[in-house]
Formats: sequence, C-alpha cells, structure tokens
Amino acid sequence: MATGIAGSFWRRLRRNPGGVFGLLVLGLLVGTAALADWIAPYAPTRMGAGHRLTPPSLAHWFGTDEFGRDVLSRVIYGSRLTLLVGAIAVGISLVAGLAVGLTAAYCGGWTERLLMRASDVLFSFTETLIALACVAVLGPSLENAMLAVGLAGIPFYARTCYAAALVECGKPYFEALISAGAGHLRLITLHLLPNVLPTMSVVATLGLSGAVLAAAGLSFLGLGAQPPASEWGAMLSSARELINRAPWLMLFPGGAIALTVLGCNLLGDAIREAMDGRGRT
Amino acid sequence: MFSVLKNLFLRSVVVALPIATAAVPPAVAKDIVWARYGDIDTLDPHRATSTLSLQVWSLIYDTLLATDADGKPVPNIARSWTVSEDGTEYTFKLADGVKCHDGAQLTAEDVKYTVDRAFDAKNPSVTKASWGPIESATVVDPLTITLKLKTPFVAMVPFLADSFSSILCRGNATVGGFGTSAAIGSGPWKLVSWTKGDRIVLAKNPDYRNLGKLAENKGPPYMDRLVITTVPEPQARLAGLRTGVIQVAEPPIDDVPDLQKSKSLNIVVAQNTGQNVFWEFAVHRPPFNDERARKAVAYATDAQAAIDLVYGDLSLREHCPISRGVFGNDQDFCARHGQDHDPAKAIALLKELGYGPDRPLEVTMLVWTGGNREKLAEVFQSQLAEAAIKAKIEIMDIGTMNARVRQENEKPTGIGSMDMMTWSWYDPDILFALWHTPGAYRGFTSPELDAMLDKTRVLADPAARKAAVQDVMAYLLDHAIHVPLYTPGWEWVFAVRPDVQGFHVAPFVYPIFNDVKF
Amino acid sequence: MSVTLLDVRGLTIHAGGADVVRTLSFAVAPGEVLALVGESGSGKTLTALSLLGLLPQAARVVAGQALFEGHDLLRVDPAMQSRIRGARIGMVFQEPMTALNPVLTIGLQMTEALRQHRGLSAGTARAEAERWLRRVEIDDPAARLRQYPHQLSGGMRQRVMIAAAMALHPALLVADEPTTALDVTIQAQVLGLMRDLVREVGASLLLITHDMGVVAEMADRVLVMRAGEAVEEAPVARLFAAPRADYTRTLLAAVPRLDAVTAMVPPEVAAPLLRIERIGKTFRPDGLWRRGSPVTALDGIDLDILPGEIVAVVGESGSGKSTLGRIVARLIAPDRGRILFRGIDLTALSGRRLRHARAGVQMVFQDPLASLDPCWPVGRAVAEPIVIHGLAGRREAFARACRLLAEVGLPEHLMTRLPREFSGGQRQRIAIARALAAEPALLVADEPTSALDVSVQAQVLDLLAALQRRRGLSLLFISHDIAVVRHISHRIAVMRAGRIVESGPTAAVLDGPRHPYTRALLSAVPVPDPARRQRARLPSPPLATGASLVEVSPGHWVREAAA
Amino acid sequence: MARFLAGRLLMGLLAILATTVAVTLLIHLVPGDPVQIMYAQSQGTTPEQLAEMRHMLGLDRPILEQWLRFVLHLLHGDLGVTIRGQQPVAQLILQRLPNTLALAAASMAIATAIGLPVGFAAAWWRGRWADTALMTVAIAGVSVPHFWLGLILMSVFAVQLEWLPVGGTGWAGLVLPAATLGLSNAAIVARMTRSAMIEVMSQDFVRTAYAKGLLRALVLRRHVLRAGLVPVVTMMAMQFAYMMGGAIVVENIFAWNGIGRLAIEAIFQRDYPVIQGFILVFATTVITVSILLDLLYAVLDPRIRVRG
Repeated sequence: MATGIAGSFWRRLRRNPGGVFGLLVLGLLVGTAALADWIAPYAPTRMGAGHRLTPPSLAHWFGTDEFGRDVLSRVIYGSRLTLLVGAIAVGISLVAGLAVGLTAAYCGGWTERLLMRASDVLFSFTETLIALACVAVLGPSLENAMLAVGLAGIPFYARTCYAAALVECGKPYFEALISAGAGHLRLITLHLLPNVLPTMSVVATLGLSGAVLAAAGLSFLGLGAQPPASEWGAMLSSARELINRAPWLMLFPGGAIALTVLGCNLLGDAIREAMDGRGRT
Repeated sequence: MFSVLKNLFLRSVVVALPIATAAVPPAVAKDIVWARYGDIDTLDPHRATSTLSLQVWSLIYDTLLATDADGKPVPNIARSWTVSEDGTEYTFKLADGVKCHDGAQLTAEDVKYTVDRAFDAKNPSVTKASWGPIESATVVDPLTITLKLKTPFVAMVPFLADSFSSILCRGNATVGGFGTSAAIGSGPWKLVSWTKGDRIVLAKNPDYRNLGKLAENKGPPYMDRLVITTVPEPQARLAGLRTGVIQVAEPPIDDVPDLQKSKSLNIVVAQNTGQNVFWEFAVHRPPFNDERARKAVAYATDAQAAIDLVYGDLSLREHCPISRGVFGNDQDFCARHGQDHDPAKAIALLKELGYGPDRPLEVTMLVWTGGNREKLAEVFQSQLAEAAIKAKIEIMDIGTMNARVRQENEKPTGIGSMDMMTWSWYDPDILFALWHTPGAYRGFTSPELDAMLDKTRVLADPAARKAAVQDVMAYLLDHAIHVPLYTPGWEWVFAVRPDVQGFHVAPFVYPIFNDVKF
Repeated sequence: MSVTLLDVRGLTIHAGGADVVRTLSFAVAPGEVLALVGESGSGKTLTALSLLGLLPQAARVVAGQALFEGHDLLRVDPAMQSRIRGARIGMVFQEPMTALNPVLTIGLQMTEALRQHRGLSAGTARAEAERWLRRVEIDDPAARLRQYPHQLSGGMRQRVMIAAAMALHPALLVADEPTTALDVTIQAQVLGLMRDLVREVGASLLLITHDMGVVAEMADRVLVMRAGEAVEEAPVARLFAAPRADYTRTLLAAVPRLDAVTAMVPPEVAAPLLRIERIGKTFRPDGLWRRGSPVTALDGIDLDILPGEIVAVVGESGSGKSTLGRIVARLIAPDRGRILFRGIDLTALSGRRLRHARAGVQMVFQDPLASLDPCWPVGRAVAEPIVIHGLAGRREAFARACRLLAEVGLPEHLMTRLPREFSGGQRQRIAIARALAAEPALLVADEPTSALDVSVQAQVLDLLAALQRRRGLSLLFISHDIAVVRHISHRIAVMRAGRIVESGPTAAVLDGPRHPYTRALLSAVPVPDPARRQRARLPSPPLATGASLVEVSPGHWVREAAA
Repeated sequence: MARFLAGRLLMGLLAILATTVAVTLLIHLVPGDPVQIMYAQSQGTTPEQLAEMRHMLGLDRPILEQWLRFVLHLLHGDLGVTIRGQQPVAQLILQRLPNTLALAAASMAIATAIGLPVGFAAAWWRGRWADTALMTVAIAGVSVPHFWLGLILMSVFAVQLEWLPVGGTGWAGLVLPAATLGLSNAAIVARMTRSAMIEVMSQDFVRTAYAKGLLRALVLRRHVLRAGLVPVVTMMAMQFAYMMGGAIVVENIFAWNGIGRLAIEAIFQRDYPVIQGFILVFATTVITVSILLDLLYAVLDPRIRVRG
C-alpha cells in the first residue's frame, strides 16, 4: 500500500543511471567520512609524512603538500568536514524554508505578501552576497561559514516550498478538510507537509551540492575553514600559490568537490524524474 | 589604464561584450614596473612604520646621512657634522645647490621644519622616540643647522641615515594633500600620482645629485618613470615578470629554487636586512605572565626545521633579538642564553603549570600576511601541538596586527595570546623602543631592564656600548621575553628580468633604482 | 474522385506498452460528417492525430493504412505531409485558450498558412483572413487581426481557429472535441457555424466527441469506440433509434435527457434548513499596485433550502454559481448578506465555534483527481472528519468509515489503498463518503459529475439521489448541464452574471421557462435525438439590470425586465 | 505595461531601502563591540579614541536616526570613510565597480553565446544521443566549482602556455576570469534553456502550427523561438545576479581589481564601512539590472505589453 508508491519510486530511480551514480558517490562520501580513521594512510595534520611537494606516488597516492602532509589523508578527512557543512547548511535552509513557505502559503493575505516580498528581495541578492555578509559580521570560521551558507539558502527553499504549498492549498481535498473543521496545525503538519516533502527532497538534494560549493568557495577565500583544517576549499586555496611547482596539488581537492557536487546533482535530477512519475497521477 | 576600463564599462553593460582579442596595450615606453604584494599606508614619514612605506619614502625623500655597504653612517646632504663634548649638541654642514622637487633650494630651514614637525605637540611622529631627546633645532645659516639634545643619544646618527628621518621640504606645509596626493622631497624620484591599492607613479628628478647613497650613478636616474604596483598574488607577479609587464618583483618563495636553476629570471637576495622575526607574548595575564609558559613555547618551537621546510636556504636561524649586520649581534653569545628546541623540557614546564595532552594550553597565534608566514605558522602550530599547546592561528595584515598586539597586552582577561612579530632596524636602539617602559606594544617592562636599556643610549665608546647591549639581550633571552626565530623574513627576495641591469638592494632592504637600465 | 475521401483500414496504434487502438477501420465520404464517439481512453483522439502524423512522442502507428487522395497518410514523407496538412486536411483542437501562440498576433497566425499553401501576398492574405473572420461572426475583423490571443474570449478564439482552418478550403476537417471547453450557449453557435462552413466549402467533417447530444446535432454517420476498438458503425438516425451493440445502448441510456419526465416528490414545506439572504461578493485583484477592475461575482442572492430538499443552481461559467457554493460552505466570506443554517448565521461565526458549526455543511468537488489527499489511505481519509470532531475513538471511526465506504459501493478491503489506485468515479464516491462522515445536514455538490464519463456520471448521480433519500439530506447541486439537473432536483434556480434570473420547481421552470435567458439556455442544450436537430436557437437577451423578482406562480419566481 | 513597470520600479526601490536598513543594522549584529574590533585594526585603542570613533560613526545615536543619517549621506553619494586610511568609500567602490561590471557582462556574453545554442540543440534533438551527450557535459560543467576551473585555466593558459597574464587589468587580464565565470555558467544556461524550450515545444500552439502544415524551420523560427524568448529573458535576470556572486570569487583568483576583491580585503581588515558600501552597491546593481531585464521581458510578452 504505502510501499506501493515507494516501491515504484525506487524501481524508477534504480533504472536511471544518473541516480545510481549519485547514490554511489554519496555512499562513497558518507563511507569515507565514517571510516576516515581506518582508511586514511596517515594523520591529516602530520607534517613530514613524506618529502615536500612530491607528485602522486605509490607511497602517497595523491602526493604530498608543501609541509610534506599526505594529500590523500587530508582529502579523506576533508570529506567529514564537507559532509558536516553540507548537511547542517541544508538542514538550516530546509527547516527555515519550510516554515516560511508553509506559513506564507497557508495564511495568505498580508503575512503571505510580507514573507514572500522579503524572500524575493533576499533572493535577488544571490546566496554569495548573503553568505559574505554573514561571515563579515560573524567573522571567518567554519561554523560561521556553515551558518552563513544555511541562511543564504533560505530564500530559495522558501520560494519553492511556497509554490508547492500554494498548489496544495488550492486543491479541493484541502478545502474539503477545512469545511470538515480541521484545525490549522493539523492541516499544515498532516496534509500540507507530507505533500510538499517530495518536492523539497529534490530541492534539498540539489541544495546539498549548492551548499558544498558555497562552503568550499568561502573556505577558498579564507573566510571558512581555518588552518590546519583539511577542508577541500582551503586545500585548493593553499594549492593556488604552488600552481607552478606542484600543479597536481589542486587536482584532488577540486576533483573531490566536483565529484560530490556531481553526485548530488545527478541524484537530485533522478529523484525529480522518479517522482514525476508519481506526481502525474 | 583606468580610462580603458571606464569606456569598457559604458560600452559593455547593455550590449553583450564582443571578446576583442586586441593585443595587450603596450606599457608606456621605458617604465620600470616594480610589483609588490601590498601598498604604502601613507606618503608622510611621520605617520607609518611599515617597510612597504619606508621603501617608497627612500625613493622620494633624501636624508642628512647615508649608510655604506656595511651599514655604517656616512655623509650625504650633510657634508660634515661636529659633536659637543657632552654629546648633547650636533651641528651639521649642508651641501649647497640641493633642489626640492618643487624647485625650491633645500636649506637648514627644511631640516628644522622636518624636526619641528616630528616633535609637534599635538600630532607627533609615530617614531618620535627614535629621533632621540631633541630639545631644539636652530638654523645657524642657510647651510648649517644645530640639534640640541636633553641627554646624550648615540643612536641619533644612524637614525639620520635611515628613511624614517627623511627630510621634508617646506613646500609640503602649503601644497595641500600632503601624505596622500602630494610629497615634496629631494630624492631621486618625484611623485606623479598614487591610486590607493593599485599603483604609485614616480618620475625621474632631473636635478638630483647623489651625495652619499650607494648608487654608482651620481646623477639623476637613467630611466624616465618608476611605477610601483600592488599585485597581492605571487603567481600574478611571477607571470607579470615572465611576460615583461613587470621588471622587478618579489617572486613566490616556493618557485625561487626553480627560478635560480632555470636562469629565466635573476634572483637578488637582500643582505644585512636588519630584519628580526621573534615570538612575543601578552605578558600581563595568564598564562604568559608566568615565565615558564613562555619558555615552554620557546622549547617547543623548532625554528630551524620550520624555515628549512618553508624557505629552504633563503632564511637563516637567528639567535639574537637584533639580527645579523646590526651593531652588537653575536650568534654564539645569544645561543648560550636562549631556549633551543627541546620538546621534553616544554612538556615538563607545562605539566608544572597543570597543562597536558588531555588539558592542552589554548593560545591564539597572531601572524601577518605575506612572505609564506601563514605556512610557517602552520608548521609552528603542529610543532606546538606535539607539546600539548593548541594554537589557533589568526591571519591579518601588519597594520591590523600592530594594533591587535597592543590591544591584547592591554586586555586583562582572555586566552593566552602570542604573536610572530617582525621588526627591522639599523641599530640596537630598537630594543629600547620595543622593551623600554612604556614599550612599543605596552608589553613586558621591568625597572632593571629599563636601567640596562638607558645605558645603551648614552655610551659613546663602542666596546662599552656592546657590553651594555649584550646585558639587555641576555636578560630578554633568559626570561623568554623576546624569542628570536629567523632573519630575513619579508620582501628580501627580488626577481629581476634578465634584460634589466643595475638593480641592487641597499642594507635594510632599500631597493636602489638609480642605476637601472634596459 | 473515389467514392470515399478517407479510407482507414486496420489502424493499430501502440502507446505506453499497449495497443491503444486495435485494427480500426472506417471511411469518410466527401461532404459527409462522421462522428467518432467514445468515453475517455477509447483512443478516438489518437486516431485523429495519427491521420496528420501529430502523435505524441510516446505513441506510434504499428499497422494499418489511411488512404486519402491517393496517399497513405501513415507513411507519407514529411515534404508531402506538410503539403497535405492544413491545405487538404484542417484540424481544430479542444482547448482554445492554448491553441494560439500568445506572443504572435491573430493576423499573423491566420495568414501564415494561407501564404505558404496558396502563395498569397501579405495584403491579399490579410483581406482573405478578414473575410473569414466576418464569416465566423467576429466583430470588427480588421482590428481583431492586430490583437493578441489573450484579448479574445474562449468562444471567439475557437471561431478564429475554425476560420483559419476553413480558409484553406480543406477537403477534410478533423475536429477533436471542438466545443467541450465552451459554455452551452456558445457551444450551440460554434457547432452550427462549423456545420454551415463545412457544407459551404463542400468538405467532410470527422468530429470527435464524448457527448451524444452533439452527435445527434451534427453527425450523418456515427462510429462508437470503446477501449481502442470499433463497437458499432451506423447512420445517426438508425443508431439512436435502434442501437445494436449493448455498449451503445448503455451509453444512450446514461445520457440525461432534457425532455425526460421528472418524478421527484417535493418534501412538505417546513422551516428552511438554509437561508441565503442578500449575499453579495466582489473580487478585488490583490497586490498593492495592480489596480485591476473589481469583478462582482454575486449581486444580492436570496435562496432557501428546505430540509431534505435538492435545490439545483444552474448557470454558465462566470455566473457566480461556484462562488455561491463556496460561500455556503464558508470557504470564502461574502461582502454582504447572511447565511442562516439551522437559524445560526454562519458568516458571523469564527474560530472554534465556526469549525464546529460548519460540520453541518459538507462539500463535494468537481475534480476527482484532487478531491483526496494523495498521501492518505482512503480508509483513514474517510475516518478523519469523525476523528476531528471526536465523534468516536480511532478504532470506532475506522469501523464507521468502512460502513460509509460500503454505503457508497466500495468493498471493505480497499480501505488501505491510496487514492491513485482508484478510477475517477470511485474517487468521487470516496469523496462523498468522506463528506457524509461529518454527518452533515446539507451537502453542497459543485459540478460533482462533469469531469466523469457519461456512464459513470449516471451511477454517481443515482448514488447522490439514493443517499439523499435514505438520509433525508438537503443537497445544493451546482451544474452547468441542465439535462443532468433535470431528474435529480426538486427546485432549480437559473443564475446569470451573479443574479438569479428564474427559480422554481424543476418541472415548472424547465417545461414553462418564463425568462428569455432560461429559454435561450434550454434551446441551446443539444438533445440526443437526431429528429429534433433543426430547431431554432434563441439568442441570449442583453443583461437587464435593476429588475426585481416577481412570483408568477406558487414558488416560481422570474426576474421581470425593468418596466 | 506602464503599471507593470511602475510596480516593478517601486518594488526595486523598496528592496534598496530594505538593504539600507539591513546595512545599518549590520554593524550592530557584530558579536562583541564593533568599534573595538574595527578600531583595533588601526592605530591606537584608548577609551577616548574609541568613544570619539563611535561618535564619528554615529553609532551612539538611536537606530532610526542612524538609518536616516545613512540614507541622507547616501543621497549625497557619501558612503562614509574607510577605517584604514580614511579614504571615501564611495570613491573607492565606484573606482572598481566598472571592472566587476565588465567581468560580469563579459561572462554573461560567454555564458549566453555558448549556453543558448547548446540548450536549444539539446531540446531540438531531445532524447537522441546529441541531447544526452550535451546534457552530460552540461551537468559536469555545473558540478565543476568555478574557482577550481579558474585555477585549472590559470595553470594551463597563464602558467604553462603563458598566452595570457595570470592577473592584472586590461583586456588580456579580463579573458581568463570571464572565461572561468562564463564557462561554468554556460552549463547552467544550457540546462535552463533546454527545459524552457522543451516546455515551449510541448505547448498546444506548436502542434497547431504543425497541423497548419507549416514547414518545420518556420515553426521553429517563428513560433518556438519567439515564445521561448520570454522565459529565457527572465532566466537571464537571475543569471546576472548569479554571475555577480561568482565574480567575487573569480576576482580573487585572478587579481581582477573589482569590488569583490575589495570586499574580501575589507572583511579581513574588518573595515565595516567598506563592507556596508559593498553590500549596498552590489544589491543596487543586481536590482537595477533585474529591472532592466524586466523591461525587456515586458516588451517581449504582449500579455503584459497590451492590456486585455
């Protein structure tokens, strides 16, 4: 019965090659983050693990950085930070976005106009500006970058949730429930939310790739992760000075970011396609 | 270049910009372009102390005396000078026919104007103390001036050879915009324009005569213009050097070994820079009010390993609070008093203070940008971590750090704060400026240290003065107040295009462009 | 010219993993009107689209031939296909609102085909377009050509489509449900126009529809289709008089007949359960700066509903009938007037007291797809109103929901299924069961059957009537289809532009309509009997304002034109 | 149409006013004492100097008055002075704004020049190998972080091949940053154009056009392209704002002297007046451009240009 929908959803998702690739990448990311202590050949901050700036070799698959630290271990531990930052930022955006979107769609009238005008204004500022402003106020650090990216995402989540919720509010079943005397809370939590969540899950997956990119961007500018954290964006930033002597140094952290973002994007698209099947009853 | 961008903006905002692959606009013929990582703070020698500013002042203004290759003061604008017996009165004979950039003759009046301005009651120069206790400057005749001191001060003579004592022409008082858009001196280069954060344009001073500076060329510089640009990214400077847009610049430190091998660019390493990089602590609050904590940091630090890792052979380990090339420096003497790398001792001291692996000593390490110092900080961070000292690195530019260190010293509460401070000076008197009450950063002071420092200012006999300086250094090293690390530390490496001849760097990192030809 | 214009043999179309049209054969003679009739999913639209090679990407022709003027339409090369399309075979689609390109002028969209097929210059093409617009009774054609589609009404756009198609003098016009989206009065005019034009140009017409009334009005011959197969083919008179296939018979029986006799026994007169007093409602466009013109939906409505009485409200789109239904169910608040339900003024209530009182009025909607929350199993959905009002505990509510579902004819084991696993008719039944769960006294049904197939429509109507009788419910039945209302309602109120023009017992109003608009409305309804095809169509009168309702006979009120 | 634009302009003004409020509040949101932090970045921190600084910035007055003062100064084109070196912020920003705009415009040109045709081709050969190939490249393009792409381009073209300068000003300096931003956004433009075009191609009026026997090329050029222009233009407005955001990062990679680099420096120096100025100018630019593009949108879409 309920699994009926989920069953066909998974079948469609499995058939989509993008979806499978996305799942694999995310699985890899979570696995690497969880098992970092076991699979990393060296401690990420141990200097002099090898000679300085050696290209990829058997001892050091990704080579060593300017302090002789093993780049492979740093990328592995970096996956923890990336997952953490991405998940928390998306969490903030999602929860706040849902709250704003649902309230605006459900209440209508001035609340709706106020909330939506505000999110339109914020949306027109682009996420980068909001994130920069937050970091400028709070000061550069990984936690602040996480919060900044989370806050910056809210307008986008709110607008999507508002649009989806508005469609549901207009549907007859919703009006029938109102005439059956259902209370506000019941309507929002038991009816609006379940119908909006599938769309928001797509937004969250795509949002994860956006958050990872934004956080890495901030760290690249030196406004996010501070040394010696092995965050991929920060590693790219330090690789910039050595672009002459060690061009390979920037390939691996950048590649890791690109792979993660690609995985999230493909998974997001696949979920959207798999869901459309259900959406089009 | 700005005008190109302005019409670019007008044309391109609405219409999609056609990517014209026009050839790179040729730089104006015969400009020397010197790219640096940062810009000057101001053109007014009385309002800043950064090396970036000093170097530009040395091009625009001239000084009474000059330093020879070994760093000794020699006559320049002042052809000769006499000193009274009690060492409190100095009379200088000025050269005739020295012209300011505004055409006026440089006379004793200009020297008096400069000294009075430095000692102005309301807005004194930030380096007033380094002039020494000057009571008055009296003009005897247009080419003779006498400086009267309250107490004898031997360090004044080397000071008058340094660009801090640049002679300002009287015209600056009335020209308007002095320090930002105007700077009238008598140096080899005249100011044309300064766009903050972008470039300073200097033109040849045709009337200049070299009376004592290190340049072989006795007349005005060979080239027409000198453009000093700000290009923070090392890679951008290197690429500029390769494509010929830049003639002289500090290259990325990491690429220096390859450049030296490939001979594509000439590498010039400044000697006798007088630069000293050292640990300094916020001593008015725990944990660094306790000497043992400071010594723990000193023992945990392995400066030699760090500079080998980051600078290779471009930098040397420095044991003394005043670096090689400065009067009184003695590596062996200092090594006996300082704390060399010994992690076991560091851990033992920290255990006494109640810190250990499970309860590490949390500190903030302040470092300023550039010269690969962030990388060095990371190396030190990991070395300190091995001795259970958890250091959080904060990176800022030098102006910010100067103010922040003083603020940390004045703050009674907060976690321990230490900083990698950098000073360059031509004379041991820097120790007076740093550690004599009240102290440049309101840091450590003590009565017996003050007494020792006073002596270093008055002893005219070199041997006696050296002994006094060594007493001060012993005290600073034994109590880990000033933990020297390495020298030189910033802007001491220059990459020059092969076709550029005649470029060299005077002591205390003053680049000389008078002889440059290409 | 061969005796048949179009000869389709053994046409089979495959889509979504199954054959949606199986070995279909039919022929169209020159000048003949063939009607393809069938319920949704019968494959009639795909058949028409396959002739012009316009099948959607998911569908493709797997077998069969379609001979037309010496070419097999199913296998003709693209160059020839573009010469046939438009020039030899014209097509008119169902949805006028989206059939025209919103960003191009009407003139351009009419003349482009003329200039390509007949090589006319811009000037002559424009003149020709103007002539055809005048022919399809569109005023000031020259100005219209410069306008954009969004500036025309649905009816006018359909006329433009027909004019554009006929201007090319095609041999065959294919019309896919051309008037389904239009109002009854306009539908009659457009159908008549199409019949005259086809006869004038001497073209044949392949008419696709689900409405037997339209078939009776237009067709010479009829092909009945079901689930992709031909069920019966016959001349229209014989098909209506003596249908041979059982399916045709059930189809004809299910079509509500306007002239059918009404056997409703009116309830005895008592205090009205619901009294609507001087209700008025004006919609102002929201937004601080978008000063659109306010639209008056309801302009003073007075209506009583007795306990156990079925009152039907009939009117065309824009008459305000839905707004009235939603105001009664308190989904929107009126600007003026009161709603007295069991003596309580619903409009004055709010918050918890409103939520409790409004349980007495429940609503059933038009769109079965969206009447149920897709995430909730039907059993829980029906039980929810009971739980909301605490009429019973969770288990007891579930049991009661089972009984309700049984009452609307759904087996108990389907309780845990999700709405997407039910047909439109079943879902409408579940929606009715949910409405009854709150044990309402009044049920407001807003076009409950117009989205269903004719056969299913009849079953749902019978269900509603049976439930009403068994439970003594009052029913406010809102519809645009007078034939449907005929045999279910006790009283009927005809609405136009926000006001009631005539109301009274159903038989009195339908058999002796007194208001000119009611008469025009009745004359426009297509009667499923080919014999009564040619009767005159009455034009709808101009809007009369300010007139008042006069009682012409007991309970029969008519809004007299101002004296 | 006039009413639509009046509405849009009013919305823009309101948005800019909201920005001034946000910017005024910004300095108070700073944890700890902003003046202490700001002033600590420059010479001297005696209590009197802090108080004098607080008074000079007007931070001791009520919020509303501060906001009014800020707006009044804004109208005179005065955004206050920088903490380090007392340079007028407005002049500093306006001196560098053209560089950022030039970069954003050049990147937009590249993104559109590549994105539109690719998106259109993918929609036109929907489902066939060309579509899957182009869209795979597009999704890879979207996933590559633009700062990484910047580094790669710099490494290949500036460092190894030395065709282009690594940074600096002038035309040559613009090519690499614009290419970085343009390429990474071309992928986004392609994906959006594809979905917009597919949406238009599935509309009923396209089927009507075919039913009229019009040639495929004519249907494409007249009906699909013209109708597709409207959603594409709306997309460009959002794209420009996104481009300006990306410019901030790219400017720092290639030392392109725009307001993005100025902002990052100001953040490190905690020079709040510059940060405030930057946020205001950035927001105003983005809003102005979106209004301009709305103007274009209104002209293109008769449903707005011509009242029903």
